[in-house]
Amino acid sequence: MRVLYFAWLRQKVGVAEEEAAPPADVRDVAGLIRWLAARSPGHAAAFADPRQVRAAVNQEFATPDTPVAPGDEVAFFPPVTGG
Amino acid sequence: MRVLYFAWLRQKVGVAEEEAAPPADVRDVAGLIRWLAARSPGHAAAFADPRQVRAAVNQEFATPDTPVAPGDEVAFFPPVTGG
Amino acid sequence: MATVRVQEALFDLAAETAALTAGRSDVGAVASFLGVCRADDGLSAMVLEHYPAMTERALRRIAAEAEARWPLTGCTVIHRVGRILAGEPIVLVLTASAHRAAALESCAFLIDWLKTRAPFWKCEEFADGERRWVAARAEDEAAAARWGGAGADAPARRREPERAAG
Amino acid sequence: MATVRVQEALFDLAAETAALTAGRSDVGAVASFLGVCRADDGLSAMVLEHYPAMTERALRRIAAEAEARWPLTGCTVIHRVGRILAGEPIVLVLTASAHRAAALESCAFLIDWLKTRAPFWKCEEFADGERRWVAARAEDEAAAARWGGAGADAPARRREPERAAG
Repeated sequence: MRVLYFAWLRQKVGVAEEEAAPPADVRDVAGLIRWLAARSPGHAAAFADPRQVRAAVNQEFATPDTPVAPGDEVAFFPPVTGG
Repeated sequence: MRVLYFAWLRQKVGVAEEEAAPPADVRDVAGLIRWLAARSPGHAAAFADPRQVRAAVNQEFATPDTPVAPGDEVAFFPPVTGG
Repeated sequence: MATVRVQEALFDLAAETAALTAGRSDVGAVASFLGVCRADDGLSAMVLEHYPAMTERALRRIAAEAEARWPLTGCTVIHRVGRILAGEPIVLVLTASAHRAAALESCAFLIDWLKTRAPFWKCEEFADGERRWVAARAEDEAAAARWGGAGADAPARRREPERAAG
Repeated sequence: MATVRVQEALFDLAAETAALTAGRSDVGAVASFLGVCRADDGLSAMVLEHYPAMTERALRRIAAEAEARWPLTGCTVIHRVGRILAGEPIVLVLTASAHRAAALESCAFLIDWLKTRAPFWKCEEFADGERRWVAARAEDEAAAARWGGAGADAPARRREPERAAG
């Protein structure tokens, strides 16, 4: 599974992307966040306020219950501010 | 009094402007229209359908009861179609 | 202070847009509306007639009304007159503001009001030689009326067409 | 078919407008929105980050949604990324139609949706060296929500920020 970080989530985690192989009981976006947050203090800081975090699975906006599986591209980022 | 005509009113009357000296009992736009309409068949045709006629007195949109007086510039035209 | 012009010449969209933002650091949004002469039903050109002594004054009032209603950093209205070929631009409205809502709303307001409150008349010329004065559209009155208020040119009077000058 | 581009380079407003009307006789109205980088509070530049694999797809969907809702003859969305200096343009939305309501409304729709549904993030750079990520604004969500419907990027989900990815 490829995990991408954008904007201040990237800065807090410290990398723009990483490979991740969560255990089988990580089945959705919410589970993946809990698992990633335990990886490092940087990860923990990035996911500290879930209200500020948005996700996409395979380039589609996702919700906490969106399923994730090996081979997916999962991205985490703050609410968008373009335009 | 200077009377101006625009668009198809100008074409029906046959002139773009003319001097007019209506009698003293012509006191407002409605009265002026009645008086002008009797001037020629062209004038009568121009004012035949009052719903299609708009007026301005001294470059301000006017209503039938707007007063008119010697020295005024009174314009008649169809509803505007700019933009 | 709005820029208002009535002219026969074509206008330069990029130059007019640049003029609204040049030397300013507080412009976040520029909205524009460009009206173009369509070639419907074999139309080849339009002749735009106006009432010179009144038209520019009406445009200035419409622009001042927009500036009173929205916090604009600038506003430009250019309306062409004379003969305009199919495909050519007729009118340009540009509004600039710090934020997008003011720019977008005032731009829509200006073109809606222009259509119903500024003394211009269009005569269509067709390829077969026919000439036809364009009739005012009820939906233009409705579009202008949704902005409410006592507007640039006594809209309260203009809303009673059955009485006007009758 | 909409024109959608994500690019670092500046864009040419006049050329993009001309491209929407070139060779057509059915365009009566072109509305545009130009977003510009303001120099608020000593801001000197912005860095626009995006998610390349997702951003252009999101823009295409937003443009397709506009084309489905309004009878447009054309539609262009150009969003810049990378470092943008104060005073420079950030985004251009152009919509063309036979009539003005479709052009004006779809232009407002596109910029409202872009602000809340397209994966771009702005980091502000100030003259004193400070760097600050721009926070999303509740009023942008409200502006997008007024257009209703199931939009370009699952807005029904995005409207529940307290649950999203939580």
